[in-house]
Amino acid sequence: MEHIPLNFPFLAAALLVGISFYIIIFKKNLIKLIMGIAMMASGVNLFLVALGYRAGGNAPIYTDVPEGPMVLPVPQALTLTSIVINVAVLALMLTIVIHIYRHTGSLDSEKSRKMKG
Amino acid sequence: MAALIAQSPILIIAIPLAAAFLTLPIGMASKKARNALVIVSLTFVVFLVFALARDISINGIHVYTLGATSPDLTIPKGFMVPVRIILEVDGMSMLMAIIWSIVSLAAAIYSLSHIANETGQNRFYTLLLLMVTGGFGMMFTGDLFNLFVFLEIASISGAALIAFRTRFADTQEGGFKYIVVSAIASLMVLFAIGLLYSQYNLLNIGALAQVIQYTTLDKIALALLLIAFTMKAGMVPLHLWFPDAYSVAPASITGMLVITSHACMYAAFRVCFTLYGGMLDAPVVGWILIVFGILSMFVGVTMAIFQKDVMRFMSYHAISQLGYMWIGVGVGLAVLGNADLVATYGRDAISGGVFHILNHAMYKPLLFFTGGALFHCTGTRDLTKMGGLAHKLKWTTVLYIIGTLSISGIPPLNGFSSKILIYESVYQFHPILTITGIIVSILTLASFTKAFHSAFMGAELPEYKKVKEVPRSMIIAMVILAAGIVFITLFPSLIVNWTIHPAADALIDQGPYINAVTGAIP
Amino acid sequence: MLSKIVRTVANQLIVFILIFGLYVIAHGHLTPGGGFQGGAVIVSGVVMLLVAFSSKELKKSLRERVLSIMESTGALIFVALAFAGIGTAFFYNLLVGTPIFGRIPAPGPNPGDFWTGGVIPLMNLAVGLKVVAGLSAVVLALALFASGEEVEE
Amino acid sequence: MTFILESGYAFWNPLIWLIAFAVVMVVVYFFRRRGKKEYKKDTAQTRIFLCGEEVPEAEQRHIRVGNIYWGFFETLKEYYNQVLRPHTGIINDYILWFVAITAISAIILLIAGLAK
Amino acid sequence: MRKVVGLILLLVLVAFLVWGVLLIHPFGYPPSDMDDYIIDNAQEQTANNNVVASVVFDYRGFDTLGEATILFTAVTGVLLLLRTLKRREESS
Repeated sequence: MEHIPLNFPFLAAALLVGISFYIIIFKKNLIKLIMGIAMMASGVNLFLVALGYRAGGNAPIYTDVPEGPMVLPVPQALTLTSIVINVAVLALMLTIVIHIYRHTGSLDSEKSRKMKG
Repeated sequence: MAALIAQSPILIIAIPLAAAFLTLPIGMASKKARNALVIVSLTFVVFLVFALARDISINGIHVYTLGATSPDLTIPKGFMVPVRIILEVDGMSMLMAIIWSIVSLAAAIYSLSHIANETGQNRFYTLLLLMVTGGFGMMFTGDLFNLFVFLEIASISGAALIAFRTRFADTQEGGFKYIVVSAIASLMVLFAIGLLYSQYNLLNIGALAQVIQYTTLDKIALALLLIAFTMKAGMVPLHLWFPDAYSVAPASITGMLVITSHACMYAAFRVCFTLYGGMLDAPVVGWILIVFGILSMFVGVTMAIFQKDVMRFMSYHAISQLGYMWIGVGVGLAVLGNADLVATYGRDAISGGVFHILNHAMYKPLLFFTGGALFHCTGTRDLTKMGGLAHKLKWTTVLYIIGTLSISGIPPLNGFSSKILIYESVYQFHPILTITGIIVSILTLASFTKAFHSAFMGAELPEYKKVKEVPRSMIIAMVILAAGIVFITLFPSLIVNWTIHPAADALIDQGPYINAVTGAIP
Repeated sequence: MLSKIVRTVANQLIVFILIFGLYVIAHGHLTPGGGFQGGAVIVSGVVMLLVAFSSKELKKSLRERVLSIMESTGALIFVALAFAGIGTAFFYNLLVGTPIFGRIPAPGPNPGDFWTGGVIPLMNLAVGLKVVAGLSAVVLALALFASGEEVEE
Repeated sequence: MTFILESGYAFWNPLIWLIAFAVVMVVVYFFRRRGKKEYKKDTAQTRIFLCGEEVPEAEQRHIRVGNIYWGFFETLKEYYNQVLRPHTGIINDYILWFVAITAISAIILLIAGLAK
Repeated sequence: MRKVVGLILLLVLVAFLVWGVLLIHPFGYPPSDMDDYIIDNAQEQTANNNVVASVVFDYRGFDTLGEATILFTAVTGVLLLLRTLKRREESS
């Protein structure tokens, strides 16, 4: 456990996920819920991209690169994919929320529960 | 032909994808050409799936390395681990692909008239084909991150399709719940993938399975992966979103969504059996699945009896039927470490669970389609407003009876053959499981009788005097699935030997799956 | 619609944004960037136009139908490039070693050569087209819907 | 081609059931044949007879879904009160369940790992 | 009640996540077999200076196809949901 200070980025990512879980569970406003999901996505992306960091590394691009190690390219590619996926999810969520607002006139998740039981 | 089969894993994924991209431009020009494109591409996919299935039953696991100098070259020359994305098709993925190809074709045919009066049809079919792509991708991929990507494709297109009828408020609510749940589940899957990647620097399932250690980190990753996939599959108590989302979608989409649930279930099995495999603390995970499986069966069916909305009622039954699969496969998983017990009843339990996936995938979409036919004719999903429809909907009634008998496990229909496999093997593990299963079966029959009586039986109600039999394409789609039921009913041993046992063996023994990736070092 | 100053500045700036976005897309195989990033840059320009002019004005020049077809085209080009290698394997980079984008760069750090990368620059272009069209369509549709205009099918 | 499905201890043959089904159908057909032939449609013969009372309209005759299995629900009232409680229909609760089950299963997995 | 139980369970989950991420390799020193192979061979195999681009479009190109498909799906979904229901309104 001697490397706890070094692991700070991972810790930040995990806490970001935890905070966004708090938002998603306890905030009843649908827009806030979506913001929570966006935050969770940022947390996961931060986690992924931090996994690939190598101490003192350069970006893995050979064009005029200085001497030294390169950071891992695969996590960066995964993060890129994940970011685009989250953009897509958010766009669709917001669209559906617009419709929910037009139908129920409210953004409260306790108001949009026509179906239960 | 041989070249076609060698390329077929990617073609099965890419053809619906390319067709989806083409649907919009073609649909703007001509409606008929678009419908023909959808049906022809899905029919071709069915053909490819069966050709590949035949090849796999003869030659074993099929691997396809994307972008390599040769599709068989899973690991680059002079290196130890796979770098590229590998598609890997074994018995279990093949079974799922057979199910998915048939149901998606039936759903596309059903949609032709079910949504004929709606606007936005071009985009509807685009999303339908994308969902097909996502499902096949989830079933065929041998790469964890790729699994996540295809899970998202299936989820996003599913959410948009659930919310398709924007004029109703409940569709929007169902779509929103579905997309929130899928977004969070898939983000947790991604987090778990990150945890695994951080330790082993690998993403391929086979290569990971070879080196996995079951450390604390792996346990946390297992919990995240397992619960995220089971939530997407709709296991009690994570089923709450399931009826909300599935009851409001167009019926053809609901039929397909059931199979995406099965695909998530498949992913959970893949994680437990193939990824963790021998390293897994099998009895504990097995008991987790069994306990939640019993809960699913019982809560699902008791909630279903209570329902008054026909699609919601069937959705709860889907949850209940998923419970049979969880306990069947869970018992197999619980005894996985013990070769004797696996031979005595573990293999039969897994076979029963897997066979039940096949059977459920035939009768549950059929029942959802009949529910959609009721909605099509009456304009409501509320059972309290229905009655006497058997006078008008003769085909629908007969098909509903077939589905009902099958889901309740009335011999000789196919539901019985898988349930007997589950009951007999699970009884030796713990008798209470079989007893619960039989009680749930009885309750299932009771609730379907209730729905049958209130929708179809009774005098002809005055408000439905003008109702006509549903359009032909809807009947054709239902008849396809009913024909599947009859076929499985008549030849259970043929089906079990040809598809179910290879699938069960693929789950029990992770060796061939790993060897297919790592054994082929040139 | 905002004031005349904003509209004039936006009109001038969009050219630079377009050029920068195209640069990011076209040099995706040499420098940080690529189809998604460059596409997002260009869409930010579209959003600027949307703010400066109203969605009603913008709809006259950017139609969703055209954007949809552009998006489908980009996606189809991408799939076609992936399919092109199917003689060896799906996604095989078949242009490596050919004169079109096929020069192999010197190993290790080098100044970069535009004609490298195989199918990657072409895929970047296809993805860029797709992202520009797709995200503009989303932004435009959301803006039109929010202002009560009709979104064509 | 064999029809028999082996299930470890027992076996299952759909053919026997189909034969039994066919026999039953023959018997049913036999009884049906014995019914009266001189049956006239759209006369009093086909109308519903209810002890000479006025027959209610179709809408009143039909037993709606809400009235079926009333006793079952009445008996299991307590159970249903309990099982309906988590079905709130609020999306936040759904995610809370996910968090709860994930946390619990992680605890179970870790404790089981320690016991080994 | 709900808030208390929810907070406790949430804290348990977060504790697991935090515990998990503290067990990961030290930040900046990852295991890197697969990535080293890619860094070493990307220039030769994909004729490309940008290793991330080679991963995105070549080694893991299928993911990118899926990603592009997801974007396409979302755009299609958004336009599907925001479509005008004109035909429906006229008839009703």
